[in-house]
Amino acid sequence: MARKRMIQAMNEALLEEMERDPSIVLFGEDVKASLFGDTKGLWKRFGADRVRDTPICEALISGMAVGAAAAGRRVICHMMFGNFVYTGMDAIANQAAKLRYMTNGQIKLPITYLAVSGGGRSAAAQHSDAIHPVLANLGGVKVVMPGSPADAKGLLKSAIRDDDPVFFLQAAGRGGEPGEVPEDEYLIPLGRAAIRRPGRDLSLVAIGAMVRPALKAAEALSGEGIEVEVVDPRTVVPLDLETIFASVRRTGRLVVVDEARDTCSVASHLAALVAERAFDALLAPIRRVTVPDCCIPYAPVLERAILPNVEAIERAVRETLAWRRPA
Amino acid sequence: MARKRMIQAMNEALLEEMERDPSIVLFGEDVKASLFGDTKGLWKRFGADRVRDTPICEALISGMAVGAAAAGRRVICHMMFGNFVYTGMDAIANQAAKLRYMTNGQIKLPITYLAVSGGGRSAAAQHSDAIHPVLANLGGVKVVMPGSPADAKGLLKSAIRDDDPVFFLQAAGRGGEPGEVPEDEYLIPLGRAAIRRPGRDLSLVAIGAMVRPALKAAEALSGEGIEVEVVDPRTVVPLDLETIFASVRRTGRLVVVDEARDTCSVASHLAALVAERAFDALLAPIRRVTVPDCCIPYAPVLERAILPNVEAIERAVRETLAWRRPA
Amino acid sequence: MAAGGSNLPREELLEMYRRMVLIRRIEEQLARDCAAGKLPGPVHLYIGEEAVAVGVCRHLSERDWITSTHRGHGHFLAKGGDPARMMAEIYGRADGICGGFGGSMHVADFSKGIIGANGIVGGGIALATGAALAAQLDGDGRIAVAFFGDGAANQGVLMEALNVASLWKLPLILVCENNGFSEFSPTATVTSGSIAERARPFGVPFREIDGNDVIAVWQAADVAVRRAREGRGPSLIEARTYRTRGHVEYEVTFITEPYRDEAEVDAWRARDPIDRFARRLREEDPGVADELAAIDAAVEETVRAAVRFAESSPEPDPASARGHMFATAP
Amino acid sequence: MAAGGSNLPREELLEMYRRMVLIRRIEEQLARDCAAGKLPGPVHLYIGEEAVAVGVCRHLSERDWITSTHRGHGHFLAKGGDPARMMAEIYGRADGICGGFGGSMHVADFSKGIIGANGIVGGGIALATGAALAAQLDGDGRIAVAFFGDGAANQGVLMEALNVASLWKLPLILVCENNGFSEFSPTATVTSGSIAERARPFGVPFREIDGNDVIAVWQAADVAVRRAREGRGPSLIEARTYRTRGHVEYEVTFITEPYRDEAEVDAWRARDPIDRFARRLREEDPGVADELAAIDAAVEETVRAAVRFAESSPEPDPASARGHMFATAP
Ligand SMILES: Cc1ncc(C[n+]2csc(CCOP(=O)(O)OP(=O)(O)O)c2C)c(N)n1
Ligand SMILES: Cc1ncc(C[n+]2csc(CCOP(=O)(O)OP(=O)(O)O)c2C)c(N)n1
Ligand SMILES: [Mg+2]
Ligand SMILES: [Mg+2]
Repeated sequence: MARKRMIQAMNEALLEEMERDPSIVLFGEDVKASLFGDTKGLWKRFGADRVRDTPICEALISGMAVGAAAAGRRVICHMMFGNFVYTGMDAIANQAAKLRYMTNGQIKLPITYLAVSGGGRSAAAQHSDAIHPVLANLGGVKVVMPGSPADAKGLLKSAIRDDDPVFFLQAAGRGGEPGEVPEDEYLIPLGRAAIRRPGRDLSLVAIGAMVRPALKAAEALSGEGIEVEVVDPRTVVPLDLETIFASVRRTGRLVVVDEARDTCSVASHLAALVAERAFDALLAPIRRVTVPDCCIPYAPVLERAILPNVEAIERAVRETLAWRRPA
Repeated sequence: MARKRMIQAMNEALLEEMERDPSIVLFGEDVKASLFGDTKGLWKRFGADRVRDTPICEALISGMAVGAAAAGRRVICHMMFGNFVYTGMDAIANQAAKLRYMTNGQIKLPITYLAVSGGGRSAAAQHSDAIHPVLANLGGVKVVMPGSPADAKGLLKSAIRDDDPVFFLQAAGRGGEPGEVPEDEYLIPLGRAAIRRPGRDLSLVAIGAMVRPALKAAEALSGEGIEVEVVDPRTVVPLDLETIFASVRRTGRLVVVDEARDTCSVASHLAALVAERAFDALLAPIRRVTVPDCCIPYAPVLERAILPNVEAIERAVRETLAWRRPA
Repeated sequence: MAAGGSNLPREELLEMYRRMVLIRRIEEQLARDCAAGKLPGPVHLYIGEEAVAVGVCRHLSERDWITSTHRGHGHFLAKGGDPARMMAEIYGRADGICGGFGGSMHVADFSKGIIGANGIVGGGIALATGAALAAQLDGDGRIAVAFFGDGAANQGVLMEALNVASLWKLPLILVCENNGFSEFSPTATVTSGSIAERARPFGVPFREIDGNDVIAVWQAADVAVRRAREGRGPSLIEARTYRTRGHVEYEVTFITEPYRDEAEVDAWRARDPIDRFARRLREEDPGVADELAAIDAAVEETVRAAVRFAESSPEPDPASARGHMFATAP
Repeated sequence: MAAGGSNLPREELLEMYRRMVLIRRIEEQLARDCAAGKLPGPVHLYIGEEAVAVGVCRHLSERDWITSTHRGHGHFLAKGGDPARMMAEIYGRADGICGGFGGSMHVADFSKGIIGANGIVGGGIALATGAALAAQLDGDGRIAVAFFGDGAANQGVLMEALNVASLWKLPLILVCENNGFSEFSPTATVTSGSIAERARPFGVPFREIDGNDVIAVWQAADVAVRRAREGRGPSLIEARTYRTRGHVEYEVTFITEPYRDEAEVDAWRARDPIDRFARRLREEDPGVADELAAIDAAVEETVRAAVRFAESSPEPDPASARGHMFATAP
């Protein structure tokens, strides 16, 4: 184990995988300079053929990824900010998510789309959307949201080796968060949730960047004798329902934390799944800690008021535990 | 009252509103020829200034709508098929949904985006997506989904007069469905659900094109003494939660029918809302009748196997009613 | 025999003729099938434009890539796709080239380099650019061709592709089939200036050609293909042509006012690419008539066999409807 | 006094000078504020490019529309936006022009025709086209101007806008600020051929000009604005300029390797648009020196006042964070 920052872990994963598989080509805007640091050094190491700076043209590059993958390459396509995925949405929603299905499985589309997603840095509305619910609804793309550097590395390696289009969403502005990362090579499979902290009183499912505040809240609540089980799905497509259902069946209570706008969020979807398939285990209403249905504002004081945080999570947990069926 | 087809009702709404408000400009691809019939005759009536055929360039036209609205026009922008909204997604998600918020409410953006949405006509994956969950998650656009010709007319008129970006989604291929439409002018407000059929045993919330099969299922079930209450939200943003919660509180059971892919669907979101805020009233798990997380296939036999239908609705209702808490 | 002084070998000329006739007859069959209500989904026929697909694809091997459009049967067949399996696909049958999952707008056969028809206007342009990138990395002289319409040329992605393909010298050929219409809008009402010229500011060579002259297409494609194979970068070809049928079969049921003159259609019918080519072949070599007749007859039989194949194919299994979403299932 | 034989009235010249200096000083203040950690979000400074915004916007009234970029302070101020309220916005304060909801990348003032800065590269182009459509329908001679960078010129929406604006003769001016970089990529590595020439195939008049020469900008804009106001349609201007600061303030903290030569930066500093203009004004009329000094002093005071205003403004009320999503609340 070594202490590494999230973005370093991602950089290692990219490096190792490109080393391992010469069919990989990586492109995107300024991947050579590397704004976030994830693609740093790759251009020097692998050359201008395999690592390409593109012009600013998301519609093209998202589609080029599909064409290059259909033609036999393993592709890593950097979309930079989650909001720019909208700019390249056509090829993602209409081509990447559909081409394999429409052609009856004739091809694989091994594409990893990289983007940062979410707010918290006063980057304002056009650089702060959490885009995973939109992607998850497309059906044809997998969506990975790591909650720690170690996961980031193992999941990114799996994403790259996966034969389907995968969105790897790193929490924006949190590339510097440190964590212990194994030294030896390892993979973390897509679709396998992790129980970050066991607990008997309530299941707290926290997605991506929300894992940290969820753990903090769990820690604080533990001081009061409330034992919360923190579940990190790690990938929202596919979703590891077994682990989540099993946790809810143990605790009887569920709070989901998702840095997405509430309407049609992954939090909503998880709540719906549990309200359908673990209903009998439920002792209390399912709460969501999400972003209200508005944009992400610029001023820090406004942004803080909008984004899920430790206090909001604690409050939701407490209220769920305090809930009593009306007489 | 007069019997009219859905598309006729929409055509009347467009005509009446453009007559009433000379600031309205309408544009889109082939709005003069009018593939679906909704914009038929408008070019002749209002001239080439106010009714404009655009080239095929969804990225531009979705953004032009924002610019023209910001500059004082009331805009109707035809996006044709729901899937082409992805092609014009950037301006919808990053501009239309955000410009008012980002500028602290300096402007209104009175835009009505028209599109058909959903499957059922062997138009295959790239012409059959139900796009309302993606739009609903954006936060900044309203989403209208009429379930009948009368609603289509009244809602479209309200959408056009609304001062915010509104997506008006007509169920693809169902423009020919007839219904009684009032003769005199009327508006149906956004955010007001309708109880299409009262019932005491179960609340069946059906969205847009799903209202018809839901009513058929309710009819059939009624023959067996099962009285289902069919609720049509009419608009998914804003959602009339009061009416839905009240229904669930009366019946204790909920099935949601949504022609969307299941993950992060509006069905999921409604289920989540009820599982949070009407939990104590629930006597059974909440079921969703949705599209599995795949594309819409071409062959009719495949498409029928994927889309929600009367039988699937009946089954979900029966199973929900038959549910007993495990001992 | 070297039609139009083209120096093309006889067998090449006859093969071009055969492919054009094959496309024509298959689509005439589809037109009848559609009128008879036998087709579950919409079909956009390529009738009148066959010379473009054939003149270009004759330069391509199965290892080259093409992307196509909603009007994609011609490209599929010209590139060597199987007519019977295409027919079965459009009929929505299990033996369709896409198992009935795709239909007319998505016929594809990757084993033949056919990335496929596309329901998104302009959608194929980015895919072909990506395939050209893969081909360039493979470094074995493969190339990619994007077919797209004049309407699609107004999608910004064309400019994006011209820019990237030029910067990276991608082996990409952009073939614009200018048939005078975007759906029901005449080109001039929605397209400003010259499409071919849009390549100029990017330093991409371009040519505007008579798309109803298969030899002219063959020759323009020859130059562009060589250039691409030799690593000298992309080209754009604008082929002027015309669809003599509607935008989509059965459009008269919903487009109630005519959007073009019958006289215009007739004028283009008089320039029909197959008739013209056959005439030219016969003029240069009257002896060819028998061979053409034999081709015609063989094609008729291919069409009948395709229909039989499609009709005898079962419907897909509804239990398989979730299809092949993912290669790696969770 | 008529700098460069421009026949511009003296007060116009001095006003251009004043606006350029205002932009410069405000942004120098922002650079210091950023270094001091006073700004919550990122800022992209326009320093070195002031002549473009000023030379164009001097032709515009408050009723004309502009759209801008992530590098938008210059456009905001050139079009008459209030420096104090812009400053408060970038500080994230309640009295900011957008109440602290937008920040640097979204400064906008619709009452002054400023549709606003934009965090989406190329995003303003479609908005300006729409505003031009509205202006055309209004029929009162209003026009719309889209400012965008050389990087943004590679977004396909530019071609789409050229096409529609040309077809409809929209009163639109597309002003490309070619500052040599898309973030950290030199223009030549991501931009093929000439940006200005991209207008040619659409029949849209275009000019490439020295964007560091405010008179040259003014003159080119004069022609384009007249054309637009008279209903003769769109134009494209490519102004060659340079950003002498980084792409974004504080980029050195994450871009660890230099992406351009200091010599190149110095060469462009020597062509600084404000220094050059001031020199020219003084050369042509040595008596102007005092006036320039007075303007400098007044601007300094404006900047200080803006900072005071911004600093004394309260933070926004967290209870208001949901903001003005909808005009018609449910
Ligand atoms: C992104 C997108 N926008 C709109 C459509 C609807 N549409 C289908 S075909 C067509 C016209 C295409 O014109 P062109 O590219 O010239 O091809 P043609 O039909 O003439 O062969 C349109 C607008 C579509 N399929 N995709
Ligand atoms: C759609 C989109 N893609 C990428 C970015 C990230 N980005 C911000 S500025 C920039 C470079 C813009 O270059 P240019 O248009 O030349 O403007 P300049 O910064 O040089 O003024 C990029 C790529 C973005 N903001 N929006
Ligand atoms: Mg066409
Ligand atoms: Mg630049």
